[in-house]
Amino acid sequence: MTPDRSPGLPIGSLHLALELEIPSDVRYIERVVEMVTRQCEQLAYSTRQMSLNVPVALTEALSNAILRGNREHLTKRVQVRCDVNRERLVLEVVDEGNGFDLEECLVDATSPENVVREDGRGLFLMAQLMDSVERFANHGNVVRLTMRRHD
Amino acid sequence: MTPDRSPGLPIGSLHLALELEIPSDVRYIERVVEMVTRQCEQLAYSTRQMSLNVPVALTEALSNAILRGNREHLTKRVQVRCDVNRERLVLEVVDEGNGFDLEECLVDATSPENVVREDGRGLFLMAQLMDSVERFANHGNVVRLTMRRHD
Amino acid sequence: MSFALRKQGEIVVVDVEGQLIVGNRQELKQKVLDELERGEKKFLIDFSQTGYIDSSGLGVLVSLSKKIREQGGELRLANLNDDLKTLFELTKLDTLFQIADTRERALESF
Amino acid sequence: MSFALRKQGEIVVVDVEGQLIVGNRQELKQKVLDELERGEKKFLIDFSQTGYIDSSGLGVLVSLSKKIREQGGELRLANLNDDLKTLFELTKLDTLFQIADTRERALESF
Ligand SMILES: Nc1ncnc2c1ncn2[C@@H]1O[C@H](COP(=O)(O)OP(=O)(O)O)[C@@H](O)[C@H]1O
Ligand SMILES: Nc1ncnc2c1ncn2[C@@H]1O[C@H](COP(=O)(O)OP(=O)(O)O)[C@@H](O)[C@H]1O
Repeated sequence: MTPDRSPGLPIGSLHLALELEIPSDVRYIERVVEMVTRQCEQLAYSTRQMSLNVPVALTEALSNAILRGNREHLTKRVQVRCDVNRERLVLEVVDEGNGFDLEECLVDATSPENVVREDGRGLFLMAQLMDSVERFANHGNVVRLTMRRHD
Repeated sequence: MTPDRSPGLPIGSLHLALELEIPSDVRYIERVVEMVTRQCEQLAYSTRQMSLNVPVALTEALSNAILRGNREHLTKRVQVRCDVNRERLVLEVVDEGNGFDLEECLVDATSPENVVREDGRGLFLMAQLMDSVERFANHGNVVRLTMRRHD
Repeated sequence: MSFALRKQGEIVVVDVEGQLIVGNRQELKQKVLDELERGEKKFLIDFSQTGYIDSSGLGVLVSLSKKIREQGGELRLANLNDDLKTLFELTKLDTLFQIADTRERALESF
Repeated sequence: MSFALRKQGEIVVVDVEGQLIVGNRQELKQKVLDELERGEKKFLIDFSQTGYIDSSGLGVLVSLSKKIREQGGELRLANLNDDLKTLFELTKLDTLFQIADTRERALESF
């Protein structure tokens, strides 16, 4: 396959979107992460973003939705939306719970009292690994993660 | 990876969308086809649909858009949209040309006088390989191909 | 995608690797026509390594078959997988070409 | 993803293959606690074959390190790739754990 015969796609204009609904079972998380990173690979996001930022932040959002939002009620569903272009990735995770106060729940996991705790690092990691974390209600409790593409 | 630990995704609810713009150059076709079939693979469409129906019909639509619609003017672009779920795949190929009369241009390529011709099989193949072929104007000349999923 | 030509006895065997589509069909056409001009008469195109073929790829095969016949030559096709067979059937091109299941059968059929 | 445990001298070496996340961290925890109960004291967790770790995976490591220390034992981590190093740095867990670059160094450090 010589390069002049099949040039790389002009992915500057590429836009991918994904929607998926899963039962409230943490065993689905890994597969969802695989599918989302596969989408981002098409847009040549950096290896670091594909192997650290996206998997970890998305895993946190999904496990909070399943465990905190839906409390593992198997009849409750978690919706996942991914919208990615060459500039940025937007992930939305929607659960059927009552929501939460993001400001309040987001703690500094590196403080001396928190660093020895077993839990409480989920929102902190999302905030560290993404460019923005938002929470709002819209047909459910939505956590929106946005990440700009790094070269 | 034991199945009970990471169950397959419930792709019944999966919905993927793709948008892309390419210059009017036939060398991009193969890569576009690869990207679109990769999307459909996520939804476990049949091998036959992934290796025959989609690649051939999409290649026809793209080459018509590039050669007939845009007449290979490199400043003119071809837009590709793919929208796929577990039930059906919808492909839209948009060129900047003046459009054409689908009824008129679609000929029976198997008639004795046509079977020996070198050209004129593009629309015929699209019609044979897809469940529907539509043409309409909407910010350009749109050819829309729809294919239902076969098991 | 690429086209590998080699002589087997007095037969020119062409392997189509990858797709045969609008973007590369001209290359296949030119390679075969060059051999025809050089005086070759027997051609076998083997599709065992081919992905998909579009209408312009089919068109090139029709065109080559005519040109080869005009020079008193012969063209055989071999190793169409199920998808490609379907494509030839849909277009009734299976009635136009001599198609063998295997390369060996095709070589013997000249 | 799976956890392979084996004894190397008097050290229990655990290989974390794949992800260490909410869906499987309990399995790692149980396997290590079983060994601890059996009287093992020295533990090395090797991440050379690990993908990503989430906050609950990190939580299990914190929990295990406490439990091992309570029994007078020691825990070492080894072979964090760059992504995992970053994860430990972001959470300052690199200050909580004894982390070696290689399995050999970790084994020597007990
Ligand atoms: N989707 C959610 N629904 C309800 N509460 C949530 C959700 N996500 C996070 N929270 C709240 O925020 C807190 C902190 O979350 P996090 O930082 O992920 O740590 P952890 O889940 O380990 O407690 C949770 O304990 C919970 O109270
Ligand atoms: N995107 C398009 N824009 C303008 N005309 C088109 C387009 N697609 C198809 N056509 C018209 O339909 C005709 C038949 O197309 P097709 O069946 O693909 O065969 P071929 O392209 O080999 O002529 C073309 O010759 C052209 O006149």
